[in-house]
Amino acid sequence: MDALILQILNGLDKGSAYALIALGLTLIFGTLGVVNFAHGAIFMIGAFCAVTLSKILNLSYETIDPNQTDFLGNPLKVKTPYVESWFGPEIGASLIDWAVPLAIIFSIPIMLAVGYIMERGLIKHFYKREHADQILVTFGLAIVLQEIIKYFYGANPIQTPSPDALSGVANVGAVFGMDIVYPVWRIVYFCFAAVIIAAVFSFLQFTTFGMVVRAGMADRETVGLLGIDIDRRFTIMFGIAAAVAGLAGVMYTPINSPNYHMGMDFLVLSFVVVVVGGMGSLPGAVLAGFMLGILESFASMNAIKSLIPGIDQIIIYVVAIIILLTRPRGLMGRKGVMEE
Amino acid sequence: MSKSTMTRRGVLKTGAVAGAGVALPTIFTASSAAAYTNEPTGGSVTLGFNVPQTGPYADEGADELRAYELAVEHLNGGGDGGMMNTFSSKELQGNGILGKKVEFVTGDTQTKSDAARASAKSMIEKDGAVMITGGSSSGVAIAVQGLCQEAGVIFMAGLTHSNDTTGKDKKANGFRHFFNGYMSGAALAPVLKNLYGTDRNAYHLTADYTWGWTQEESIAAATEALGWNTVNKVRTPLAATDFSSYIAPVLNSGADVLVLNHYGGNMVNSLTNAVQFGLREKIVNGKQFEIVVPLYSRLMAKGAGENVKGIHGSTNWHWSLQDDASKAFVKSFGTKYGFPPSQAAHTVYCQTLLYADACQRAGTFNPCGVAEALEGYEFDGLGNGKTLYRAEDHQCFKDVLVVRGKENPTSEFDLLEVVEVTPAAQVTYAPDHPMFAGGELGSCNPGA
Amino acid sequence: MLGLNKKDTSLMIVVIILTMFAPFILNPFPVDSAMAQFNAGYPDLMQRFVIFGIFAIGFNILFGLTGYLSFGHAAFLGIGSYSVVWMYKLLDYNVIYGLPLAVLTAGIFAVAIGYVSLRRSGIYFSILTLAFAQMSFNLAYSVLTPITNGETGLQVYNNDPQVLLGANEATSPHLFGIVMNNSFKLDVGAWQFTFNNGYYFCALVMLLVFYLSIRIFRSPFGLMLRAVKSNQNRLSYTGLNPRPYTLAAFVISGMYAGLAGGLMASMDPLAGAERMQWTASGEVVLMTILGGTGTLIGPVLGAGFIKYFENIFSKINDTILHQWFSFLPDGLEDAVVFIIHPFIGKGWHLTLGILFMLVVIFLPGGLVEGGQRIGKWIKSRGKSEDSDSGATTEPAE
Amino acid sequence: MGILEVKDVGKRFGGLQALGDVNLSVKENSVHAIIGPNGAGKSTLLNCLVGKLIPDTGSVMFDGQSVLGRTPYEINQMGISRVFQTPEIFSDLTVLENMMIPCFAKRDGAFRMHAIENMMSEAEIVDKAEHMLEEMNMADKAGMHSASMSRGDKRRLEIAMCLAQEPRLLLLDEPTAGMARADTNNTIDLLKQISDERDITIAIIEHDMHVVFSLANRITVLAQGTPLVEDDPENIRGNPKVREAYLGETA
Repeated sequence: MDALILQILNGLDKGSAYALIALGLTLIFGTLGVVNFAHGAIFMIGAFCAVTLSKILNLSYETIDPNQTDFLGNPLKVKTPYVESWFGPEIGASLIDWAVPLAIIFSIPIMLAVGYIMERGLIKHFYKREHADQILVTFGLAIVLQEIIKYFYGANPIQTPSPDALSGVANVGAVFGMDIVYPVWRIVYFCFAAVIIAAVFSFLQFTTFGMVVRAGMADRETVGLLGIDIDRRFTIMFGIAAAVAGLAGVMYTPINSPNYHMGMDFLVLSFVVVVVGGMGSLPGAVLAGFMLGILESFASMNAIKSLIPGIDQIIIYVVAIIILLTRPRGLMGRKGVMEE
Repeated sequence: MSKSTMTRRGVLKTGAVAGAGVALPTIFTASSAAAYTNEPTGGSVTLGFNVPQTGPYADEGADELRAYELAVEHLNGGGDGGMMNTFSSKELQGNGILGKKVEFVTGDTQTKSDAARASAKSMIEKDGAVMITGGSSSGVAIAVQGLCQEAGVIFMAGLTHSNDTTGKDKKANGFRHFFNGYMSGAALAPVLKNLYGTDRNAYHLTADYTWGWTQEESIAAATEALGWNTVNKVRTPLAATDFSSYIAPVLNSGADVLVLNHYGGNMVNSLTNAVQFGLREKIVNGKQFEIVVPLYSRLMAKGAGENVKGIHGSTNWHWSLQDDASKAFVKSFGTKYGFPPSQAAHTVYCQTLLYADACQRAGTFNPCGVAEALEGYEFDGLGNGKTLYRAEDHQCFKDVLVVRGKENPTSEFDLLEVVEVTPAAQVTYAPDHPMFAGGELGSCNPGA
Repeated sequence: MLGLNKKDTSLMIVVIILTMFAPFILNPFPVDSAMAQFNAGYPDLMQRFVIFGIFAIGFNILFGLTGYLSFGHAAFLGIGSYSVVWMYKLLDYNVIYGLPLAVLTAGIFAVAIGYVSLRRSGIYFSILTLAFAQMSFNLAYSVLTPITNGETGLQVYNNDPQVLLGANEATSPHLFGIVMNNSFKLDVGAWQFTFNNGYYFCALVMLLVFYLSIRIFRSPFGLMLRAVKSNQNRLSYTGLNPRPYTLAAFVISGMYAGLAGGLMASMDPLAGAERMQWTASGEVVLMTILGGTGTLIGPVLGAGFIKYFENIFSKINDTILHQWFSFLPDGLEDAVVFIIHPFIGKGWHLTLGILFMLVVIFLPGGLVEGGQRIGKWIKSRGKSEDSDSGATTEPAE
Repeated sequence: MGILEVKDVGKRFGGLQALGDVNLSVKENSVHAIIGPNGAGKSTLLNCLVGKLIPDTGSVMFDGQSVLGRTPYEINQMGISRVFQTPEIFSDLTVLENMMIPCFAKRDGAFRMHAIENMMSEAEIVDKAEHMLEEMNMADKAGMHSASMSRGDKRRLEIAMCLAQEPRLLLLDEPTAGMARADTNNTIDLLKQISDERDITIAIIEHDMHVVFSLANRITVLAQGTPLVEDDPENIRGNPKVREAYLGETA
């Protein structure tokens, strides 16, 4: 029983990342009709926002400590971060400690800008082009983005820890009188994802802006005829989608050390998630994200693995095939979307 | 089966028939002009450095490439000479190899067997490389080793840790300086016994491909010999990034040691996840829970950051070693690039020197001559103490380091500390050891 | 000629000439010159050009004609390779047993995967094919290791049965004694040209399947496939069942992929699981779009383009750059090398990514459109002189 | 017995009764018009006839055989061709290629693997397609890219494609919708000619009374998913129920 609950928690956690990426992907597809293969790269850029902020906070000046030697036998240069000398060692150290949560603030304007520039500079010219062309150009962009990151940060994963206060584990089972410990940061990640998802949905549901966008998603031409500048709103939606993926990336960094190709790792999975959810359906994307996350976790349980060897390698794809064959347009897809 | 002896004759025959029609041909595989593949005829000799330049091991590949460039510089008489000064053999003069200037070509393995073979082939076919070296994973090493055997050039393996490279898949033209899974187990076992006792329950998480399996087999055998009990061996997909669903079952499994048979990104993530789940603080069966990472590298330790502190593993070499050879190498590498070399850089540097020295001693670049010079060769002064290139399987036998993640690193490179240097005798095994059985070295192939 | 119209015949002749003289065309620079780095006329790369050409030609029969975008064709490539290597292991190194089997096995898998996947269209179809291919890859890499030899890749061991192996038979892939690895080199002045058995074998196979693909494009079947892409609704209301047509196209393109995979193993007797990964499937999609979807020659051009960058640009390193620019003053030389450095060697991905974007932005029809534009430009230059003269005479009338 | 017999056909979409107990009999070689206000269920009925929708109740018999449960292409092969409201042609292909497809469908059935022959060397098919184009006065457009034609020409091509299959029943779904007067008249003339010259039954769904009364010799009026009347045109003209249905709708 405990094991099952743990795996559900793991699934929700994996699902959070899938759902957040798929949500952005679906937003872009639903509003702009663009198949964006660079969305994984946006997630990766978000993660590297956190890395960058932590590097900025760690910018140091060097003092020479004659008592210690470095690897060449020269006197060791001891590095002290500037923030520690400006704000005192305690505040400075806690600033560095809290780099990842701070990066949320830092990353939002950056991600919005990245989204805006991408849409205005490139994607805009591809609305009327075939999906194949969109795939090629966004795939090219994804490669370029990740190679740029690799050029500056290298290929090795870069550790970006969570704040000490949020590291460690918590007993989540205490409420039910059970003993289930789970990493604090993973709980934070899931809650964060839930908040973001709720925010996006309420934005679309309850604001005029959101209503226009939803109307535009349903029938772009008619909304355009009403004299509403739908393109501008869609551009903003692209920025929001980028911000959602970026934030997912920022918060993901303590879970797994980010590297330059993490975007590609998530790209294929998030496409599967979007399609299983149904092209163009936001609730579908979220539902499919969590569902696949949980099923993936279950499949990696020893009992199930010993029953069907290798099931954890293919579970996502098996589920995708079964769902697409039983529900032609995924879980919640609309008819006629991306069926040509 | 006696087909290997027939090979060359068949090739010769068809080659000659095919060649007869064209005027002035020099035939690649069967020429009377060249005694072996890519015999250097001018004033220079070309070596092929085939390392991962893209993909997850790109940084390791870049470090290997730095070491290769350094080795070439030293061979050609540039720089401070590095380990050429400490190497027990004094054949190398700093005037290239056999008086020929050393040149090199580079390629990208992409950590894929196909791409690695394509890259190696282009070095052999286009650039006339007489030796191929490099790589950062066992799949690639075995694939390229097979290719070099067919093409008739020497392969000096880079970082490859699978038992198969010099076991089931060993080849007469291939040589490995790096240690392997069995040696990791043999080196770690006594240290683990001292630290954690003989009554332990180990849980293995293993990358689900051949390298992972051979390491799992080796470590499990070595620890079981101590009296440890293996609770479970769980295979994890290569593509996995989040290991939480594999770590969670460890919590209630009754295990008190977790062995992570992972490398690269897999290892960084699985270790990070294991620490996240509080395994380090856990007390099981009244004992402190421990994590072991049998194959360590500094670059991986860097990726995992804080999480490696106090975690034991084994490594081929580490820059903090204080023997003359290691110091000379660190100095010459560090002066040129500004940071200490990784174990991958060390092994490929050694491989290059060993190859050059073997050519020099054999007086030829002919793969058969070089192989003969390397087989059973004993040397010292390359940072691992006294070392033997065993003739039976072309594996180097040398001391293995047991290391631990350092608690208080003084710099970003100072992540591991050497706990013990396990002497070579303790990690030596018989050539027909069951974990290495099934393969055949064959006979050396000079190509032509 | 051979049932082709005039235009197709001349295209076929051009392709024949290009492939037959490829060892010359691809080696335009003398061996010892600095530009020799750009020579592509060595056996392995030439073989790859035609093998991936075959793969892309086949893919184009499905994607270019019917518009069904498969993201899982690499699975058939891998299946083809494994079939051939297994034949080496069981029988002997003659490729004559393996290649037909590769096509057949790939065809069987294509029938099964296609039958299921083609129940859906559009991106749903793409994801179904992707799912099947990724399943094949993941299993081949791990659980199916007894069949595929996993990470290491399937290869021939000395203790394999090889029941047909004769006493004097070659121990590398051959066709009735013609050993694929063998080549002869022709030295002409400073140039060296390599003629490789394997390349010519692949080239002949490619010409055959290229011819076949022209015939398919021009056949009633090809017409139906284009009709599927154009308007599937109209097709059903015209009494035609789209499903068997698309399935046939899927199976044919799967068999092409199997053949390409088989040829890869015929040139190099090793079958790695990475051949089936989604990146490999993506690569053939990129090749086809880059060259020109739905055109006859486009996919082959796209395949050549990508393989050239992968194999040539990844091998350029700083040392070579310094050699090239050594004529510049020292400071300038370093600056030039510094600027070019990110795009070569380990940066070849970056160059490729940028080129993808440039091609798709400026040449929506792919490289073929680039060729057409150049052709038109040359023609219009010729014509503009005529029309200029026409324009000047007009007022006089 | 008519060539097409619709009996008690009903169809629901969720809570909406789109069709309820529709009975219809189309006589061989007649021109039968089905008219009715918007939302009367005309298109739903048509979709039930061609296999796009399966009715919940009732039966549809064509020439004594049930069409229910058959796919569109099977029904087409039985001899029913359909012309769509907006012309459905193969817009990536040339006009001649468009014409050839139904000719192949007629000769070879729903599927035939002829992958090696050159389609242009199939003299029989090419001749028939060219002949058909000539008959429709479109021979000059044979090599044209069909997407670049005018809407009227697209309609003409679509009808020609249907006729090339020599169907026994031609279904037209508002064939003149959105057309200019001149094009409409041309289409009327074309359909008249077809009806006069060929051994064919035509069923037409139409809004435009001008078209209906110019062509039809039998009319069914649908309202709210059920047939109101079925009669000859002159009787329909004066029928108060029909007027009410239409005026009620327009008012």
